[in-house]
Amino acid sequence: MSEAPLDTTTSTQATVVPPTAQRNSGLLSTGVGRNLGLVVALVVLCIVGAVTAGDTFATGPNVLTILRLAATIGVVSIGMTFVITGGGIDLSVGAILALSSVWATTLATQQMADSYGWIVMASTALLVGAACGLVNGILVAYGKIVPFIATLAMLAAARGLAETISDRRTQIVANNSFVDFFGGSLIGVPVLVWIFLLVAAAGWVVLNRTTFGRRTFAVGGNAEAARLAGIKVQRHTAALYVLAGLCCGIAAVMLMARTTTGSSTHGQFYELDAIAAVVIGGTLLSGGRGTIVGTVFGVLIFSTLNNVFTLNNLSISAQSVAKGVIIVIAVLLQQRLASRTTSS
Amino acid sequence: MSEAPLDTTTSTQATVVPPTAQRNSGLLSTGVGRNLGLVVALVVLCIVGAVTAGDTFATGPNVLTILRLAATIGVVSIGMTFVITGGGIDLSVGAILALSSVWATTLATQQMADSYGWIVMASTALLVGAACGLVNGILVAYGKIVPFIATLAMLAAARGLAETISDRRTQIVANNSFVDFFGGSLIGVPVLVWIFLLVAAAGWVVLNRTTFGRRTFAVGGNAEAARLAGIKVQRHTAALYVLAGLCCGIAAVMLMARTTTGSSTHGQFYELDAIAAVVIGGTLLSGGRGTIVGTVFGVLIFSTLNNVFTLNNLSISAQSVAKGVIIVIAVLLQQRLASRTTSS
Amino acid sequence: MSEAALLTMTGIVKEFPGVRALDGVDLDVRAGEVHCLLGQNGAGKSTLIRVLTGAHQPDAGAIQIDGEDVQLNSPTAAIDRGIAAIYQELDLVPGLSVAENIFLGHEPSTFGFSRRHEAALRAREILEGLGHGEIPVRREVGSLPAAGQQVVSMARALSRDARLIVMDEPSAVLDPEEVANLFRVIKGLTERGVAVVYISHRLEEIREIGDRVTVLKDGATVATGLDARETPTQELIRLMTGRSIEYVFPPRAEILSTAPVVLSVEGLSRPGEFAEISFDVRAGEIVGFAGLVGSGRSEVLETVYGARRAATGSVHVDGKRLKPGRVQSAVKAGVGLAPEERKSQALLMDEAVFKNITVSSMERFASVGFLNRTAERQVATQLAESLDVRPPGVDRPVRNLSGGNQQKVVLARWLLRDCRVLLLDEPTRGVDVGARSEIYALVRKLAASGVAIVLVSSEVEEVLGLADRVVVLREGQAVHTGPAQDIDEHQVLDLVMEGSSV
Amino acid sequence: TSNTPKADPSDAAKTQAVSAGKNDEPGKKVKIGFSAPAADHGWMGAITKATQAEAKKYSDVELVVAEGTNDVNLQISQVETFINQKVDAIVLLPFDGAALTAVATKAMEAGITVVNVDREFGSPAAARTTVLGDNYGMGVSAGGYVCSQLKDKKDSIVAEIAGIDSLPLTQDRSKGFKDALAGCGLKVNNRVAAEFTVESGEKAAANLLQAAPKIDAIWNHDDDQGVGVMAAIKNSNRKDFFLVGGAGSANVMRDIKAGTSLVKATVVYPSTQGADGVRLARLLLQKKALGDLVEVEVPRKVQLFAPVVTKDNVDQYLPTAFES
Ligand SMILES: Nc1ncnc2c1ncn2[C@@H]1O[C@H](COP(=O)(O)OP(=O)(O)OP(=O)(O)O)[C@@H](O)[C@H]1O
Ligand SMILES: Nc1ncnc2c1ncn2[C@@H]1O[C@H](COP(=O)(O)OP(=O)(O)OP(=O)(O)O)[C@@H](O)[C@H]1O
Ligand SMILES: [Mg+2]
Ligand SMILES: [Mg+2]
Repeated sequence: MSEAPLDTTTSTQATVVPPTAQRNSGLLSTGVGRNLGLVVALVVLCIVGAVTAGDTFATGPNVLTILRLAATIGVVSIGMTFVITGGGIDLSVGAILALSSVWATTLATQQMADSYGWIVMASTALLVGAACGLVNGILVAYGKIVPFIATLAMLAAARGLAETISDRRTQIVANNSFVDFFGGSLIGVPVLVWIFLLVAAAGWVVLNRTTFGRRTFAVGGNAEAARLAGIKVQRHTAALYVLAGLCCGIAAVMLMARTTTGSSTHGQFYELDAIAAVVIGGTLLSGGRGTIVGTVFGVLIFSTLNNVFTLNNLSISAQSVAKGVIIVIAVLLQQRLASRTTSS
Repeated sequence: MSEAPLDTTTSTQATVVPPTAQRNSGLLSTGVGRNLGLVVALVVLCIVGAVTAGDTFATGPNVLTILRLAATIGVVSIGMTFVITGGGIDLSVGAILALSSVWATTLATQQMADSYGWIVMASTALLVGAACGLVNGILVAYGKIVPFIATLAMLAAARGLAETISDRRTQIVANNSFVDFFGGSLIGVPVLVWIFLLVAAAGWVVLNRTTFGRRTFAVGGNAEAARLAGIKVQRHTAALYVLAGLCCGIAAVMLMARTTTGSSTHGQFYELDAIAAVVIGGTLLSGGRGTIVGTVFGVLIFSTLNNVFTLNNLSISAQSVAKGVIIVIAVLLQQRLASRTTSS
Repeated sequence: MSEAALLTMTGIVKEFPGVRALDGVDLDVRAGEVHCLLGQNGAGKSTLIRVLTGAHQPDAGAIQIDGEDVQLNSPTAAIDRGIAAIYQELDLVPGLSVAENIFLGHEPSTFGFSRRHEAALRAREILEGLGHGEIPVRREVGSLPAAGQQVVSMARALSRDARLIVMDEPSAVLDPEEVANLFRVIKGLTERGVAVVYISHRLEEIREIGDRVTVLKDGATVATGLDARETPTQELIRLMTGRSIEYVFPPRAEILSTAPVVLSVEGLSRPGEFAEISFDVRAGEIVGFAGLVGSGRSEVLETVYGARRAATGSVHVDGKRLKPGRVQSAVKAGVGLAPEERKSQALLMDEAVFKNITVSSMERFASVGFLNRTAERQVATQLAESLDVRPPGVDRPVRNLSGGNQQKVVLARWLLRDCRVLLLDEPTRGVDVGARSEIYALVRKLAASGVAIVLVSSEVEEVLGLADRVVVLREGQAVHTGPAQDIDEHQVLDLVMEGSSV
Repeated sequence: TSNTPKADPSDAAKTQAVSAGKNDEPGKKVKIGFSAPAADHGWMGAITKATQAEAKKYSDVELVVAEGTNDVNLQISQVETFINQKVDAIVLLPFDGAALTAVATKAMEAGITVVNVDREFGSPAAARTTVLGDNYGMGVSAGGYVCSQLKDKKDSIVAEIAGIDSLPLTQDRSKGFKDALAGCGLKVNNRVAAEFTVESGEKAAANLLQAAPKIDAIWNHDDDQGVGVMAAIKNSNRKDFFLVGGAGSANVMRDIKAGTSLVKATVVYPSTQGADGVRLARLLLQKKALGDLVEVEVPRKVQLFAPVVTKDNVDQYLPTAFES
């Protein structure tokens, strides 16, 4: 199977490696090869949007709408990228998000927020998220429970806890400064979008430019080798889940600002959406290979898709059928292009 | 991690393989080691049930209820076991089930059923299921789309189609002979349970006693090696998804009998439930190792859990918290016991 | 031996992204002969084999069997033509039993139901034929040690009554005893008229078993039909490498008894693997471990390193005790391990070469956690060149390197991390003669710079040639410890074999 | 929300056309956006279908329907998209009223008429008018009926099969039920929750019937999941209790009429709220008043009534009930 891309190649150089070849394999490893496919997919989608609903689609506000939609799930997906690249998976992101949002909007928290400012709510959300992530991490890394099961358990537990705490009532964010700050804009771009960009940028740097990121690839690619190479595999794995949890906390803050509420129903199916975005982006579910850029594209593709659908007033059932078909086409497209770029 | 077996070997002659090492790992390979843990988990669960709600829990009818509820998801999980052992995953099981149930209960089908008997409805369901599975298989094996994405697309598409066909109405099964047959009992045991037992038994035989089954391990464990051994990896992979689809078709028939309806809302979350049961059972998500017995236990554990909760009149929120905790405990228990049995 | 060519390959070309692995290779094999394939790491041997077995499709060239042109467009096609192979990288399914692995793809079955009993019986026969009746046919292959797995893939190749069997460095994992065993089997095959294509970097093996030799260089045939016994070694080496190499071990430096003991191991034991192992290594000293496969050498190293937890005993580095079962504390103390199985234990297959080299010394290239990739590349490139990793260029994924070159990458990783103690397990496995002598020189140089080195090798010659002191293991017991000069190959072999049941 | 799956729009039309009068005559063209939660259960599907059908009846109405979703984040962006699209009005059945208040307000500020359906916003400024079901009232009605049947048996066992438990509206219904029962000294002895789907109904009921060996009355929140509940009851051949439905699907009403089944009553909760929403939006945009009201403006809030249907009054409701 893995050969398909290889066999399509025709180079004329002798054994000595031509520089182009090097760049190619470099390209592929940095995932740009795959991303080209994604760019095309996204562009095609935009063209469709512009053609079918140009007057609205191409407008600035609409673009911002798409970005705002992408922001929350985007932040979650960045965290997910780390976990998956590290050879794991996190099904509990949506639930953790819900729990964080609920915890950060309880009466107690909001009263503190009144005296000490919204930072209290924000940090509560981040803390709760990170804490849940830590539990995940400990269960997986030290308890040696399959990530799928450990985080599935966390999913159930976190949602249940969120419902208990909120008594299944939607909790309104009273603190206006919070809503004003996160709901507002900077130089015409919503704060939510800024946060997404920041998290994505940070994620990219960490994954591609730091020892932590490098270790993540090692742990995900070959845990035993990483261990024998002197990497603290268990601690690192745990750290990855904490990171994911933290991202959920951030996403919770964003969703609280967007909806002015905390609720145990927030973030439903985010696990599937996030994983889908990550995998479509070109990160290997089996670990060892991950790309933040790809993930960002994956998220954008999905939210653009939703926007185009709404604009075109498709019948709802037709929408999900179309969605399925489009996903397949996008991936096929991306693969073909990816394999193209790998051959000089 | 992979050392567990190592630590136990005692070699007494200069041969490449220490004789004593075999018995243990033999145990492990047949999965009995793991299953022991599952048995214990299930037993503990039953004890809890008997203690907290003995009068009702221990009764025959209640046991049958548990089994009836386990039957449908159980059949789906058997199919899932094959796909996962073969190195894939199928997120579309629930949607396929829904589509099959809807297709098999359309006016057209039911009219044919009136003239030719319920076999028409049953076979329609199976056919639709297998067909969807075939599409999955082709996308994954020949389209080389990551299983997660391909089946996610199918999930969206199949549900959408089901909604379109049923126009989102709950389609009542008019054909009484159908309901009577599948809703009935044989020697005191519901037909649904019989079907589950049959599918499970067949699944066990196929996976452990036929070349198809053993090759499934090869395809999932080391696709390249399988290819070099002359196995048609692609065709085999496709076949696995067809099998899973078929199981969904069977499950659809069972659900139609249980609820006397076909509906696009059937089988929600079955993908997660099934995967959870399979993985808890001890099948490796990464493929190459799978156990039907384990899966059956996994299914039973979950449905018993549900039953015990309801008997104790637990609130849904409390249930999900408890569920999370219990899953973790069960898995830890099972691991400890597994490693126990492997060390002489 | 018939003169008629059973197999003829002409002008085979195979390209990978940016690499022309095969650039017009010619090969002709006669029935009943052992045809040896020689070439440096990366010369294209394995690739040629994979073309022959239908695993790769050639971009150009013709293949003839019994004089008729054939298209081997899938493994099945090759199998049907009676071609079987033992691949360089183990190609087994860990989750399946020994018997199932042996008959994978042609299981004895009726109506799709596998006849497991028959499979077990036939598997045992084959294994006994290989002199390894002790391998339990029902045991999961994943739980077998490297050597055991090697035997299984041999058995698999034999399980199809093939006319041509290809063996890609089968002896790399094997010790002298096993190799002798293998040769017995090969002789049996050739007597039955089966042709064998044999790949190895150990010339002495070629001399013993081979009939004719074909030499590859940079993906092209540079010589073919050479007589395996007569052709002088220097000639072969020159053909392979294009230069002549003094295939001798570098001279030992005198170790002063005053040199400080860096690594000291006392009464180390792991039930079932080894017992009461004690030895000291002084700065600048090389201690070699000889022993049969399964004698527990790797376990000793891995335990010293903390990858396995010692049941009893202690390990001290520079007088400080290492926490048992803690790789971290060993690494902190400056211990490095180049493990035995590069693919599963050492390499990040999909990562670039330079990342694989620097993974254990990242801190050196990092400031507050940020990596300086240019510096990384530079250093890695230098090392790769000094070890002659080919093709050059440290950006390609390790997966795409040839077996021997992968081994060099593993070595480079630990050369980069300047250790106090270096544990080398089979450091030259699958490495060609040229690189071999470079590695020997390097190891010596390291020692000279004051590093304490422990060397495990299945090649007694290597242990004796390189080490200052030798420890001989048998069934996990140290049966001899002493200066390398005071003992010769035969004595070691006697010690090693003694009481071993075969 | 409520139970009425698959309302047949033509029926809905019949009932309301009466009051519509000349309001139905075509006026200026209006573009209305509609967004609702995912149709993961019968009633939601019905709401959307009824809404679309209603819109079709008016040549001057163009309805834009967004994909149903339970992700408030997505639903918010759908409303934003409507704003970008410059629709004239938005009929919004929010997954969570509070969560969509902000964006709805934004729409109002953008000069778009927002009609809030079934799940109420947090602020009156977020919608011009609101069409509400009465979930608490539903519970009260159901509880009241149970009381009337069991008033003399104080020790009787009452069970409840709720809908999706994480939804506030389910809480409201259960609260109403509980309060009403308390009025006659009864309480909910066993409570299970399903997910408004037939399958979940069967599962919940099957377990419930095991949990409670003796039951006198069951209230099932939703007639769509009720189909599953009945299947489970049939399977257990229990007859020791009577069942109160919630929806008023035609076949349930027929059963009530025939008096053969265990279902003795059901509580109506119309699935035509969305359709009403479209009508109101149109009237508002075309500056028309609600017929039969002296008032010249469309009212701020319309709350629908949740009557109990029994053998005695079933004939009055059967014609407008929906087929399931
Ligand atoms: N899948 C691949 N993709 C790209 N290049 C490859 C691939 N496989 C092999 N190569 C390249 O082809 C050349 C020949 O590799 P091959 O494995 O045949 O060498 P070899 O003769 O077997 O060396 P060794 O003795 O070390 O096994 C090497 O340069 C290697 O890098
Ligand atoms: N994965 C394993 N499972 C079971 N037993 C093992 C495993 N690996 C090694 N052993 C056993 O541990 C002992 C030592 O194994 P190993 O072959 O590594 O020794 P060695 O001397 O290093 O041989 P080699 O020359 O292959 O390195 C042997 O008894 C072997 O059978
Ligand atoms: Mg090779
Ligand atoms: Mg070893």
